[in-house]
Amino acid sequence: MMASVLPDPTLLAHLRVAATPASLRMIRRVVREAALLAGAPEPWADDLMLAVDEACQNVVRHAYAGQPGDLCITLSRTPDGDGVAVEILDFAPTVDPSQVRGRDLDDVRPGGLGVHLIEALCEEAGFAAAPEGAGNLFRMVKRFANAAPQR
Amino acid sequence: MMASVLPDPTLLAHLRVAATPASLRMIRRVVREAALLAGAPEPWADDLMLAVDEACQNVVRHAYAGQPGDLCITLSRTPDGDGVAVEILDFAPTVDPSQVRGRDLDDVRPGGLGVHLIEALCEEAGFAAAPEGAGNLFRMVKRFANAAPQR
Amino acid sequence: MTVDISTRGNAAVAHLSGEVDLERSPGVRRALLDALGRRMPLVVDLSQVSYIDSSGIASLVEAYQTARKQSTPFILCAVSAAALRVMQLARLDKVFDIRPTLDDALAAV
Amino acid sequence: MTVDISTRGNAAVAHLSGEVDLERSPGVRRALLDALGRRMPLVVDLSQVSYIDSSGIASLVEAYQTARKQSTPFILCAVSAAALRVMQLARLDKVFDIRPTLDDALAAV
Ligand SMILES: Nc1ncnc2c1ncn2[C@@H]1O[C@H](COP(=O)(O)OP(=O)(O)O)[C@@H](O)[C@H]1O
Ligand SMILES: Nc1ncnc2c1ncn2[C@@H]1O[C@H](COP(=O)(O)OP(=O)(O)O)[C@@H](O)[C@H]1O
Repeated sequence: MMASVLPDPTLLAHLRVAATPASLRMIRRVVREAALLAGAPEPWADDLMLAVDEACQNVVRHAYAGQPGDLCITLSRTPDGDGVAVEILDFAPTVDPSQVRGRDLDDVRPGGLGVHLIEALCEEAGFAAAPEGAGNLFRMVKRFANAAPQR
Repeated sequence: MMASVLPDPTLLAHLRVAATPASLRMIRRVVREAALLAGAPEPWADDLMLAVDEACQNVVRHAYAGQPGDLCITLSRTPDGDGVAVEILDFAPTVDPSQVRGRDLDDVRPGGLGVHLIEALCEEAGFAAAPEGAGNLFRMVKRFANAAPQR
Repeated sequence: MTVDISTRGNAAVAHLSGEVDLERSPGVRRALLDALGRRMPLVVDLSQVSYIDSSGIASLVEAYQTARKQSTPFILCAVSAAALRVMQLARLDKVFDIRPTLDDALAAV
Repeated sequence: MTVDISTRGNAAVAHLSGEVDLERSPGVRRALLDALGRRMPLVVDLSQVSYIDSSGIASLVEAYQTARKQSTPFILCAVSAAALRVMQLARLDKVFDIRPTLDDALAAV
Protein backbone atom coordinates (compact mmCIF):
# COMPACT_ATOMS: atom_id res chain seq x y z
CA MET A 1 0.00 0.00 0.00
CA MET A 2 1.30 3.43 -0.99
CA ALA A 3 0.53 7.03 -0.17
CA SER A 4 -2.19 8.55 -2.32
CA VAL A 5 -0.99 11.38 -4.62
CA LEU A 6 -2.96 14.53 -3.84
CA PRO A 7 -5.11 15.39 -6.86
CA ASP A 8 -5.56 18.93 -8.20
CA PRO A 9 -9.11 19.87 -7.12
CA THR A 10 -9.48 22.41 -9.96
CA LEU A 11 -8.84 19.80 -12.69
CA LEU A 12 -11.86 19.10 -14.86
CA ALA A 13 -10.06 17.02 -17.48
CA HIS A 14 -6.73 16.56 -19.15
CA LEU A 15 -6.76 15.04 -22.64
CA ARG A 16 -3.93 14.05 -24.97
CA VAL A 17 -4.68 13.08 -28.58
CA ALA A 18 -3.03 13.17 -31.98
CA ALA A 19 -3.38 16.60 -33.59
CA THR A 20 -5.61 15.51 -36.48
CA PRO A 21 -9.00 16.60 -37.84
CA ALA A 22 -10.46 13.26 -36.68
CA SER A 23 -9.55 14.02 -33.05
CA LEU A 24 -11.67 17.15 -32.90
CA ARG A 25 -14.92 15.27 -32.25
CA MET A 26 -13.47 13.75 -29.09
CA ILE A 27 -12.02 17.08 -28.03
CA ARG A 28 -15.45 18.68 -28.38
CA ARG A 29 -17.09 15.95 -26.29
CA VAL A 30 -14.53 16.43 -23.51
CA VAL A 31 -14.77 20.23 -23.48
CA ARG A 32 -18.56 20.12 -23.38
CA GLU A 33 -18.67 17.60 -20.53
CA ALA A 34 -15.97 19.49 -18.63
CA ALA A 35 -17.95 22.73 -18.88
CA LEU A 36 -21.09 20.96 -17.64
CA LEU A 37 -19.07 19.40 -14.79
CA ALA A 38 -18.00 22.94 -13.85
CA GLY A 39 -21.66 23.89 -13.62
CA ALA A 40 -22.04 25.70 -16.94
CA PRO A 41 -25.41 25.94 -18.70
CA GLU A 42 -25.57 24.10 -22.05
CA PRO A 43 -25.29 27.15 -24.36
CA TRP A 44 -22.22 28.28 -22.45
CA ALA A 45 -20.72 24.79 -22.77
CA ASP A 46 -21.47 24.83 -26.50
CA ASP A 47 -19.71 28.18 -26.88
CA LEU A 48 -16.62 27.00 -25.03
CA MET A 49 -16.64 23.85 -27.15
CA LEU A 50 -16.59 25.93 -30.34
CA ALA A 51 -13.81 28.20 -29.09
CA VAL A 52 -11.58 25.28 -28.08
CA ASP A 53 -12.29 23.45 -31.35
CA GLU A 54 -11.15 26.56 -33.24
CA ALA A 55 -7.95 26.83 -31.21
CA CYS A 56 -7.22 23.12 -31.65
CA GLN A 57 -7.82 23.14 -35.37
CA ASN A 58 -5.38 26.02 -35.65
CA VAL A 59 -2.80 23.79 -33.98
CA VAL A 60 -3.58 21.01 -36.48
CA ARG A 61 -3.60 23.25 -39.56
CA HIS A 62 -1.06 25.95 -38.76
CA ALA A 63 1.27 24.96 -35.91
CA TYR A 64 1.81 21.36 -37.09
CA ALA A 65 0.85 22.16 -40.71
CA GLY A 66 0.25 18.50 -41.52
CA GLN A 67 3.19 17.11 -39.53
CA PRO A 68 2.26 14.42 -37.01
CA GLY A 69 2.25 15.44 -33.36
CA ASP A 70 0.20 15.37 -30.18
CA LEU A 71 -1.99 17.97 -28.60
CA CYS A 72 -2.74 18.22 -24.87
CA ILE A 73 -5.75 20.03 -23.47
CA THR A 74 -6.15 20.81 -19.79
CA LEU A 75 -9.49 22.13 -18.59
CA SER A 76 -9.72 23.51 -15.04
CA ARG A 77 -12.03 25.53 -12.92
CA THR A 78 -10.66 29.06 -12.56
CA PRO A 79 -9.24 29.66 -9.04
CA ASP A 80 -12.26 31.85 -8.22
CA GLY A 81 -14.66 29.22 -9.57
CA ASP A 82 -16.09 31.83 -11.94
CA GLY A 83 -15.32 30.02 -15.18
CA VAL A 84 -13.19 27.50 -17.01
CA ALA A 85 -9.54 27.85 -18.01
CA VAL A 86 -8.23 25.89 -20.98
CA GLU A 87 -4.60 25.23 -21.84
CA ILE A 88 -3.74 23.83 -25.25
CA LEU A 89 -0.20 22.55 -25.55
CA ASP A 90 1.52 21.36 -28.71
CA PHE A 91 5.00 20.12 -29.60
CA ALA A 92 5.23 21.94 -32.92
CA PRO A 93 7.80 24.56 -33.96
CA THR A 94 7.43 27.84 -32.08
CA VAL A 95 4.70 30.08 -33.48
CA ASP A 96 5.13 33.86 -33.83
CA PRO A 97 2.06 35.23 -31.98
CA SER A 98 2.08 38.40 -34.12
CA GLN A 99 1.21 36.20 -37.12
CA VAL A 100 -1.93 34.91 -35.43
CA ARG A 101 -4.59 37.33 -36.61
CA GLY A 102 -8.09 36.93 -38.03
CA ARG A 103 -9.14 38.65 -41.25
CA ASP A 104 -11.13 41.90 -41.40
CA LEU A 105 -14.71 40.64 -40.88
CA ASP A 106 -16.01 43.06 -43.55
CA ASP A 107 -13.70 41.53 -46.16
CA VAL A 108 -15.86 38.45 -46.77
CA ARG A 109 -13.78 35.49 -47.91
CA PRO A 110 -13.35 31.86 -46.85
CA GLY A 111 -11.21 31.40 -43.72
CA GLY A 112 -9.81 33.77 -41.15
CA LEU A 113 -12.68 33.36 -38.69
CA GLY A 114 -11.19 31.10 -36.01
CA VAL A 115 -9.35 33.80 -34.09
CA HIS A 116 -12.45 36.03 -34.16
CA LEU A 117 -14.62 33.26 -32.77
CA ILE A 118 -12.14 32.52 -29.99
CA GLU A 119 -11.94 36.20 -29.01
CA ALA A 120 -15.69 36.66 -29.20
CA LEU A 121 -16.36 33.61 -27.03
CA CYS A 122 -13.64 33.91 -24.36
CA GLU A 123 -12.70 36.69 -21.96
CA GLU A 124 -9.00 35.79 -22.25
CA ALA A 125 -7.07 34.10 -25.06
CA GLY A 126 -3.40 34.15 -26.00
CA PHE A 127 -0.07 32.39 -26.00
CA ALA A 128 1.80 31.80 -22.75
CA ALA A 129 5.27 30.41 -22.05
CA ALA A 130 5.33 26.71 -22.97
CA PRO A 131 7.09 24.30 -20.62
CA GLU A 132 10.63 23.19 -21.53
CA GLY A 133 10.52 20.59 -24.29
CA ALA A 134 7.08 21.54 -25.58
CA GLY A 135 6.12 23.77 -28.52
CA ASN A 136 3.36 26.30 -27.90
CA LEU A 137 0.93 26.91 -25.08
CA PHE A 138 -2.34 28.66 -25.86
CA ARG A 139 -4.41 29.74 -22.89
CA MET A 140 -8.10 30.62 -22.85
CA VAL A 141 -10.43 31.63 -20.01
CA LYS A 142 -14.19 31.81 -20.29
CA ARG A 143 -16.14 33.18 -17.34
CA PHE A 144 -19.70 32.51 -16.26
CA ALA A 145 -20.56 35.96 -14.91
CA ASN A 146 -20.97 38.33 -17.82
CA ALA A 147 -21.80 37.16 -21.31
CA ALA A 148 -18.73 37.25 -23.56
CA PRO A 149 -18.42 40.54 -25.44
CA GLN A 150 -19.71 40.22 -29.02
CA ARG A 151 -16.78 41.79 -30.88
CA MET B 1 12.06 26.76 -32.98
CA MET B 2 12.55 23.40 -31.28
CA ALA B 3 12.65 19.76 -32.31
CA SER B 4 9.23 18.14 -32.48
CA VAL B 5 8.68 15.34 -29.93
CA LEU B 6 7.87 12.10 -31.77
CA PRO B 7 4.28 11.13 -30.94
CA ASP B 8 3.19 7.54 -30.20
CA PRO B 9 1.33 6.48 -33.38
CA THR B 10 -0.77 3.90 -31.49
CA LEU B 11 -2.22 6.49 -29.07
CA LEU B 12 -5.95 7.05 -29.50
CA ALA B 13 -6.46 9.15 -26.38
CA HIS B 14 -5.14 9.72 -22.91
CA LEU B 15 -7.56 11.19 -20.36
CA ARG B 16 -7.08 12.24 -16.76
CA VAL B 17 -10.07 13.13 -14.61
CA ALA B 18 -11.15 13.06 -10.98
CA ALA B 19 -12.35 9.59 -9.97
CA THR B 20 -15.99 10.55 -9.34
CA PRO B 21 -19.37 9.33 -10.60
CA ALA B 22 -19.79 12.62 -12.48
CA SER B 23 -16.65 11.95 -14.54
CA LEU B 24 -18.01 8.74 -16.05
CA ARG B 25 -20.03 10.53 -18.74
CA MET B 26 -16.89 12.14 -20.12
CA ILE B 27 -14.99 8.88 -19.89
CA ARG B 28 -17.71 7.15 -21.91
CA ARG B 29 -17.62 9.84 -24.60
CA VAL B 30 -13.85 9.50 -24.92
CA VAL B 31 -13.87 5.70 -25.06
CA ARG B 32 -16.60 5.66 -27.68
CA GLU B 33 -14.86 8.21 -29.90
CA ALA B 34 -11.52 6.45 -29.48
CA ALA B 35 -13.03 3.14 -30.58
CA LEU B 36 -14.59 4.81 -33.62
CA LEU B 37 -11.23 6.49 -34.41
CA ALA B 38 -9.68 3.01 -34.33
CA GLY B 39 -12.21 1.94 -36.95
CA ALA B 40 -14.64 0.05 -34.73
CA PRO B 41 -18.31 -0.34 -35.67
CA GLU B 42 -20.75 1.46 -33.34
CA PRO B 43 -21.99 -1.62 -31.39
CA TRP B 44 -18.37 -2.61 -30.73
CA ALA B 45 -17.62 0.93 -29.54
CA ASP B 46 -20.67 0.81 -27.26
CA ASP B 47 -19.50 -2.48 -25.77
CA LEU B 48 -16.02 -1.16 -25.06
CA MET B 49 -17.57 1.96 -23.55
CA LEU B 50 -19.61 -0.18 -21.12
CA ALA B 51 -16.62 -2.33 -20.16
CA VAL B 52 -14.40 0.70 -19.44
CA ASP B 53 -17.19 2.45 -17.53
CA GLU B 54 -17.50 -0.65 -15.32
CA ALA B 55 -13.75 -0.78 -14.68
CA CYS B 56 -13.64 2.95 -13.89
CA GLN B 57 -16.60 2.86 -11.54
CA ASN B 58 -14.87 0.06 -9.66
CA VAL B 59 -11.92 2.42 -9.21
CA VAL B 60 -14.29 5.11 -7.91
CA ARG B 61 -16.28 2.83 -5.60
CA HIS B 62 -13.76 0.24 -4.46
CA ALA B 63 -10.16 1.37 -5.03
CA TYR B 64 -10.69 4.95 -3.83
CA ALA B 65 -13.80 4.05 -1.79
CA GLY B 66 -14.92 7.68 -1.63
CA GLN B 67 -11.46 9.20 -1.15
CA PRO B 68 -10.55 11.90 -3.68
CA GLY B 69 -8.08 10.96 -6.38
CA ASP B 70 -7.45 10.99 -10.10
CA LEU B 71 -7.93 8.34 -12.72
CA CYS B 72 -5.96 8.11 -15.97
CA ILE B 73 -7.18 6.21 -19.01
CA THR B 74 -4.98 5.48 -21.99
CA LEU B 75 -6.59 4.06 -25.10
CA SER B 76 -4.33 2.71 -27.86
CA ARG B 77 -4.54 0.65 -30.98
CA THR B 78 -3.15 -2.84 -30.27
CA PRO B 79 0.27 -3.33 -31.91
CA ASP B 80 -1.33 -5.62 -34.52
CA GLY B 81 -4.10 -3.08 -35.17
CA ASP B 82 -6.66 -5.77 -34.35
CA GLY B 83 -8.32 -4.00 -31.46
CA VAL B 84 -8.08 -1.43 -28.70
CA ALA B 85 -6.03 -1.67 -25.49
CA VAL B 86 -7.13 0.30 -22.44
CA GLU B 87 -5.05 1.08 -19.37
CA ILE B 88 -6.75 2.47 -16.29
CA LEU B 89 -4.38 3.88 -13.71
CA ASP B 90 -5.27 5.07 -10.24
CA PHE B 91 -3.35 6.42 -7.26
CA ALA B 92 -5.35 4.56 -4.62
CA PRO B 93 -4.04 2.02 -2.09
CA THR B 94 -2.94 -1.24 -3.70
CA VAL B 95 -5.81 -3.61 -4.45
CA ASP B 96 -5.58 -7.38 -3.85
CA PRO B 97 -6.56 -8.83 -7.27
CA SER B 98 -7.87 -12.02 -5.64
CA GLN B 99 -10.62 -9.91 -4.01
CA VAL B 100 -11.85 -8.69 -7.41
CA ARG B 101 -14.51 -11.22 -8.29
CA GLY B 102 -18.08 -10.96 -9.58
CA ARG B 103 -20.95 -12.78 -7.91
CA ASP B 104 -22.41 -16.10 -9.09
CA LEU B 105 -24.77 -14.99 -11.88
CA ASP B 106 -27.42 -17.50 -10.74
CA ASP B 107 -27.50 -15.92 -7.28
CA VAL B 108 -29.63 -12.94 -8.32
CA ARG B 109 -28.97 -9.91 -6.13
CA PRO B 110 -28.07 -6.25 -6.65
CA GLY B 111 -24.40 -5.66 -7.56
CA GLY B 112 -21.55 -7.94 -8.46
CA LEU B 113 -22.06 -7.59 -12.23
CA GLY B 114 -19.23 -5.23 -13.24
CA VAL B 115 -16.48 -7.84 -13.39
CA HIS B 116 -18.74 -10.19 -15.40
CA LEU B 117 -19.51 -7.46 -17.93
CA ILE B 118 -15.83 -6.59 -18.31
CA GLU B 119 -14.89 -10.23 -18.86
CA ALA B 120 -17.77 -10.84 -21.25
CA LEU B 121 -16.92 -7.79 -23.34
CA CYS B 122 -13.11 -7.96 -23.48
CA GLU B 123 -10.69 -10.65 -24.57
CA GLU B 124 -8.18 -9.63 -21.89
CA ALA B 125 -8.70 -7.91 -18.54
CA GLY B 126 -6.62 -7.86 -15.39
CA PHE B 127 -4.23 -5.98 -13.15
CA ALA B 128 -0.67 -5.28 -14.31
CA ALA B 129 2.31 -3.74 -12.53
CA ALA B 130 1.59 -0.06 -11.85
CA PRO B 131 4.40 2.44 -12.43
CA GLU B 132 6.34 3.67 -9.39
CA GLY B 133 4.33 6.24 -7.47
CA ALA B 134 0.94 5.13 -8.83
CA GLY B 135 -1.65 2.83 -7.26
CA ASN B 136 -3.19 0.19 -9.53
CA LEU B 137 -3.07 -0.45 -13.24
CA PHE B 138 -5.96 -2.33 -14.83
CA ARG B 139 -5.44 -3.42 -18.43
CA MET B 140 -8.12 -4.46 -20.93
CA VAL B 141 -7.89 -5.51 -24.56
CA LYS B 142 -10.87 -5.82 -26.87
CA ARG B 143 -10.26 -7.21 -30.35
CA PHE B 144 -12.21 -6.65 -33.56
CA ALA B 145 -11.85 -10.12 -35.07
CA ASN B 146 -14.00 -12.56 -33.11
CA ALA B 147 -16.97 -11.54 -31.06
CA ALA B 148 -16.13 -11.53 -27.35
CA PRO B 149 -16.96 -14.83 -25.65
CA GLN B 150 -20.30 -14.64 -23.80
CA ARG B 151 -19.23 -16.09 -20.46
CA MET C 1 -35.70 14.81 -13.83
CA THR C 2 -34.25 11.37 -13.28
CA VAL C 3 -37.41 9.25 -13.21
CA ASP C 4 -40.85 10.31 -14.33
CA ILE C 5 -43.54 8.36 -12.44
CA SER C 6 -47.18 8.40 -13.50
CA THR C 7 -50.29 6.33 -12.74
CA ARG C 8 -52.11 4.26 -15.35
CA GLY C 9 -55.18 2.49 -14.01
CA ASN C 10 -54.12 0.53 -10.93
CA ALA C 11 -50.43 0.56 -11.87
CA ALA C 12 -47.58 3.02 -11.42
CA VAL C 13 -45.43 3.55 -14.52
CA ALA C 14 -41.81 4.66 -14.18
CA HIS C 15 -40.26 6.13 -17.32
CA LEU C 16 -36.47 5.96 -17.23
CA SER C 17 -34.58 7.95 -19.81
CA GLY C 18 -31.11 8.89 -20.98
CA GLU C 19 -28.02 7.47 -19.35
CA VAL C 20 -28.64 5.49 -16.18
CA ASP C 21 -25.12 5.39 -14.78
CA LEU C 22 -23.37 5.45 -11.41
CA GLU C 23 -24.23 9.13 -11.02
CA ARG C 24 -27.94 8.71 -11.70
CA SER C 25 -28.72 5.20 -10.49
CA PRO C 26 -29.08 6.17 -6.79
CA GLY C 27 -31.95 8.48 -7.84
CA VAL C 28 -33.49 5.74 -9.96
CA ARG C 29 -33.22 3.23 -7.10
CA ARG C 30 -34.88 5.66 -4.67
CA ALA C 31 -37.71 6.46 -7.10
CA LEU C 32 -38.45 2.79 -7.81
CA LEU C 33 -38.42 1.80 -4.15
CA ASP C 34 -40.63 4.79 -3.27
CA ALA C 35 -43.11 3.78 -5.97
CA LEU C 36 -43.16 0.20 -4.63
CA GLY C 37 -43.85 1.64 -1.17
CA ARG C 38 -47.31 2.52 -2.50
CA ARG C 39 -47.90 -1.25 -3.01
CA MET C 40 -49.25 -0.72 -6.53
CA PRO C 41 -48.05 -2.83 -9.44
CA LEU C 42 -44.98 -1.14 -10.99
CA VAL C 43 -44.21 -1.03 -14.69
CA VAL C 44 -40.80 0.34 -15.74
CA ASP C 45 -40.65 1.72 -19.27
CA LEU C 46 -37.06 1.43 -20.56
CA SER C 47 -37.70 2.60 -24.13
CA GLN C 48 -35.82 5.89 -23.68
CA VAL C 49 -32.78 4.45 -21.91
CA SER C 50 -29.79 5.16 -24.16
CA TYR C 51 -27.31 3.64 -21.71
CA ILE C 52 -27.42 1.62 -18.52
CA ASP C 53 -24.54 0.21 -16.51
CA SER C 54 -24.33 -2.42 -13.76
CA SER C 55 -25.35 0.14 -11.12
CA GLY C 56 -28.55 0.91 -13.03
CA ILE C 57 -29.21 -2.80 -13.43
CA ALA C 58 -28.61 -3.24 -9.69
CA SER C 59 -31.38 -0.69 -9.01
CA LEU C 60 -33.75 -2.76 -11.13
CA VAL C 61 -32.70 -5.98 -9.37
CA GLU C 62 -33.29 -4.40 -5.98
CA ALA C 63 -36.74 -3.18 -7.03
CA TYR C 64 -37.50 -6.63 -8.46
CA GLN C 65 -36.60 -8.30 -5.16
CA THR C 66 -38.53 -5.76 -3.08
CA ALA C 67 -41.59 -6.29 -5.29
CA ARG C 68 -41.33 -10.07 -4.90
CA LYS C 69 -41.07 -9.85 -1.15
CA GLN C 70 -44.27 -7.80 -0.96
CA SER C 71 -45.98 -9.73 -3.82
CA THR C 72 -46.36 -6.61 -5.98
CA PRO C 73 -46.20 -7.15 -9.77
CA PHE C 74 -42.99 -5.65 -11.24
CA ILE C 75 -42.74 -5.58 -15.03
CA LEU C 76 -40.18 -4.08 -17.42
CA CYS C 77 -41.34 -3.02 -20.86
CA ALA C 78 -40.16 -1.63 -24.19
CA VAL C 79 -36.57 -2.38 -23.20
CA SER C 80 -34.19 -0.39 -25.43
CA ALA C 81 -31.47 -2.26 -27.33
CA ALA C 82 -28.81 -0.75 -25.06
CA ALA C 83 -30.57 -1.94 -21.91
CA LEU C 84 -31.41 -5.38 -23.31
CA ARG C 85 -27.76 -5.92 -24.22
CA VAL C 86 -26.66 -5.42 -20.60
CA MET C 87 -29.48 -7.59 -19.23
CA GLN C 88 -28.52 -10.40 -21.58
CA LEU C 89 -24.84 -10.18 -20.60
CA ALA C 90 -25.92 -10.33 -16.93
CA ARG C 91 -28.37 -13.20 -17.70
CA LEU C 92 -31.20 -11.14 -16.22
CA ASP C 93 -33.32 -11.15 -19.37
CA LYS C 94 -34.69 -14.51 -18.15
CA VAL C 95 -35.16 -13.29 -14.57
CA PHE C 96 -37.15 -10.09 -15.10
CA ASP C 97 -40.72 -10.14 -16.43
CA ILE C 98 -40.17 -8.24 -19.70
CA ARG C 99 -43.03 -7.20 -22.06
CA PRO C 100 -42.62 -5.73 -25.55
CA THR C 101 -44.80 -2.63 -25.02
CA LEU C 102 -46.23 -0.51 -22.23
CA ASP C 103 -49.74 -1.66 -23.17
CA ASP C 104 -48.66 -5.31 -22.93
CA ALA C 105 -47.21 -4.60 -19.50
CA LEU C 106 -50.33 -2.78 -18.30
CA ALA C 107 -52.50 -5.66 -19.54
CA ALA C 108 -50.37 -8.07 -17.51
CA VAL C 109 -50.41 -6.38 -14.09
CA MET D 1 -23.06 10.45 -46.31
CA THR D 2 -21.76 13.96 -45.82
CA VAL D 3 -24.12 15.94 -48.02
CA ASP D 4 -27.38 14.75 -49.49
CA ILE D 5 -28.17 16.64 -52.73
CA SER D 6 -31.58 16.42 -54.37
CA THR D 7 -33.44 18.40 -57.06
CA ARG D 8 -36.62 20.38 -56.38
CA GLY D 9 -38.06 22.01 -59.49
CA ASN D 10 -35.26 24.05 -61.07
CA ALA D 11 -33.15 24.15 -57.90
CA ALA D 12 -30.67 21.83 -56.28
CA VAL D 13 -31.13 21.33 -52.54
CA ALA D 14 -28.18 20.34 -50.33
CA HIS D 15 -29.09 18.91 -46.94
CA LEU D 16 -26.23 19.23 -44.47
CA SER D 17 -26.50 17.26 -41.27
CA GLY D 18 -24.69 16.43 -38.06
CA GLU D 19 -21.35 17.99 -37.20
CA VAL D 20 -19.75 20.00 -40.00
CA ASP D 21 -16.22 20.23 -38.67
CA LEU D 22 -12.65 20.29 -39.99
CA GLU D 23 -12.89 16.59 -40.80
CA ARG D 24 -16.11 16.85 -42.80
CA SER D 25 -16.00 20.37 -44.27
CA PRO D 26 -13.76 19.42 -47.25
CA GLY D 27 -16.49 16.98 -48.36
CA VAL D 28 -19.16 19.64 -47.87
CA ARG D 29 -17.12 22.19 -49.85
CA ARG D 30 -16.64 19.72 -52.71
CA ALA D 31 -20.34 18.79 -52.80
CA LEU D 32 -21.50 22.43 -52.83
CA LEU D 33 -19.04 23.47 -55.56
CA ASP D 34 -19.99 20.39 -57.63
CA ALA D 35 -23.66 21.28 -57.30
CA LEU D 36 -22.94 24.88 -58.39
CA GLY D 37 -21.07 23.45 -61.39
CA ARG D 38 -24.48 22.41 -62.72
CA ARG D 39 -25.41 26.15 -62.79
CA MET D 40 -28.73 25.51 -61.08
CA PRO D 41 -29.89 27.65 -58.14
CA LEU D 42 -28.60 26.06 -54.92
CA VAL D 43 -30.50 25.93 -51.64
CA VAL D 44 -28.64 24.71 -48.58
CA ASP D 45 -30.83 23.28 -45.83
CA LEU D 46 -29.07 23.67 -42.48
CA SER D 47 -31.89 22.44 -40.25
CA GLN D 48 -30.08 19.23 -39.26
CA VAL D 49 -26.70 20.81 -38.56
CA SER D 50 -25.98 20.17 -34.87
CA TYR D 51 -22.56 21.82 -35.04
CA ILE D 52 -20.57 23.89 -37.50
CA ASP D 53 -17.13 25.41 -37.08
CA SER D 54 -15.23 28.08 -39.02
CA SER D 55 -14.11 25.53 -41.61
CA GLY D 56 -17.73 24.61 -42.33
CA ILE D 57 -18.63 28.30 -42.54
CA ALA D 58 -15.68 28.80 -44.92
CA SER D 59 -17.18 26.16 -47.25
CA LEU D 60 -20.44 28.11 -47.29
CA VAL D 61 -18.59 31.39 -47.96
CA GLU D 62 -16.69 29.81 -50.83
CA ALA D 63 -19.91 28.46 -52.36
CA TYR D 64 -21.55 31.86 -51.85
CA GLN D 65 -18.73 33.61 -53.72
CA THR D 66 -18.67 31.03 -56.52
CA ALA D 67 -22.43 31.41 -56.94
CA ARG D 68 -22.13 35.21 -57.11
CA LYS D 69 -19.39 35.04 -59.73
CA GLN D 70 -21.56 32.87 -61.98
CA SER D 71 -24.82 34.69 -61.01
CA THR D 72 -26.44 31.54 -59.63
CA PRO D 73 -28.89 32.03 -56.73
CA PHE D 74 -27.44 30.65 -53.46
CA ILE D 75 -29.80 30.54 -50.49
CA LEU D 76 -29.46 29.12 -46.98
CA CYS D 77 -32.59 27.96 -45.20
CA ALA D 78 -33.89 26.58 -41.93
CA VAL D 79 -30.61 27.48 -40.24
CA SER D 80 -30.29 25.55 -36.97
CA ALA D 81 -29.63 27.49 -33.76
CA ALA D 82 -26.08 26.11 -33.63
CA ALA D 83 -25.31 27.26 -37.17
CA LEU D 84 -26.98 30.66 -36.74
CA ARG D 85 -24.92 31.32 -33.63
CA VAL D 86 -21.65 30.91 -35.56
CA MET D 87 -22.89 33.00 -38.51
CA GLN D 88 -23.86 35.80 -36.16
CA LEU D 89 -20.48 35.74 -34.42
CA ALA D 90 -18.82 35.90 -37.86
CA ARG D 91 -21.24 38.66 -38.98
CA LEU D 92 -22.26 36.52 -41.95
CA ASP D 93 -25.96 36.40 -41.04
CA LYS D 94 -26.28 39.71 -42.92
CA VAL D 95 -24.17 38.52 -45.86
CA PHE D 96 -25.87 35.25 -46.77
CA ASP D 97 -29.40 35.14 -48.17
CA ILE D 98 -31.13 33.23 -45.34
CA ARG D 99 -34.78 32.07 -45.49
CA PRO D 100 -36.79 30.58 -42.62
CA THR D 101 -37.95 27.41 -44.43
CA LEU D 102 -37.06 25.27 -47.41
CA ASP D 103 -40.32 26.27 -49.09
CA ASP D 104 -39.50 29.96 -48.61
CA ALA D 105 -36.09 29.36 -50.17
CA LEU D 106 -37.52 27.43 -53.12
CA ALA D 107 -40.07 30.22 -53.70
CA ALA D 108 -37.20 32.73 -53.81
CA VAL D 109 -34.89 31.10 -56.36
N1 LIG E 1 -1.90 27.81 -33.52
C1 LIG E 1 -1.44 28.57 -34.57
N2 LIG E 1 -0.19 28.39 -35.01
C2 LIG E 1 0.29 29.13 -36.05
N3 LIG E 1 -0.44 30.03 -36.71
C3 LIG E 1 -1.71 30.26 -36.32
C4 LIG E 1 -2.27 29.54 -35.24
N4 LIG E 1 -3.53 29.96 -35.08
C5 LIG E 1 -3.74 30.89 -36.02
N5 LIG E 1 -2.65 31.10 -36.77
C6 LIG E 1 -2.50 32.10 -37.88
O1 LIG E 1 -3.54 33.05 -37.76
C7 LIG E 1 -4.34 33.07 -38.96
C8 LIG E 1 -5.81 33.29 -38.64
O2 LIG E 1 -6.34 32.15 -38.00
P1 LIG E 1 -7.90 31.89 -38.01
O3 LIG E 1 -8.61 33.14 -37.62
O4 LIG E 1 -8.16 30.70 -37.19
O5 LIG E 1 -8.28 31.62 -39.54
P2 LIG E 1 -7.77 30.49 -40.56
O6 LIG E 1 -7.19 29.41 -39.73
O7 LIG E 1 -8.99 30.10 -41.27
O8 LIG E 1 -6.77 31.17 -41.43
C9 LIG E 1 -4.07 31.74 -39.65
O9 LIG E 1 -4.24 31.82 -41.04
C10 LIG E 1 -2.62 31.47 -39.26
O10 LIG E 1 -1.74 32.15 -40.12
N1 LIG F 1 -10.81 -1.60 -8.90
C1 LIG F 1 -11.14 -2.34 -7.82
N2 LIG F 1 -10.52 -2.12 -6.65
C2 LIG F 1 -10.83 -2.84 -5.56
N3 LIG F 1 -11.77 -3.80 -5.54
C3 LIG F 1 -12.43 -4.06 -6.66
C4 LIG F 1 -12.16 -3.35 -7.86
N4 LIG F 1 -12.98 -3.84 -8.81
C5 LIG F 1 -13.73 -4.78 -8.24
N5 LIG F 1 -13.42 -4.95 -6.95
C6 LIG F 1 -14.01 -5.94 -6.02
O1 LIG F 1 -14.67 -6.93 -6.79
C7 LIG F 1 -16.06 -6.99 -6.44
C8 LIG F 1 -16.93 -7.29 -7.65
O2 LIG F 1 -16.93 -6.16 -8.50
P1 LIG F 1 -18.12 -5.96 -9.53
O3 LIG F 1 -18.33 -7.23 -10.28
O4 LIG F 1 -17.80 -4.75 -10.35
O5 LIG F 1 -19.43 -5.73 -8.68
P2 LIG F 1 -19.78 -4.60 -7.59
O6 LIG F 1 -18.82 -3.49 -7.83
O7 LIG F 1 -21.20 -4.26 -7.88
O8 LIG F 1 -19.61 -5.26 -6.27
C9 LIG F 1 -16.37 -5.69 -5.76
O9 LIG F 1 -17.42 -5.79 -4.84
C10 LIG F 1 -15.04 -5.33 -5.09
O10 LIG F 1 -14.94 -6.00 -3.85
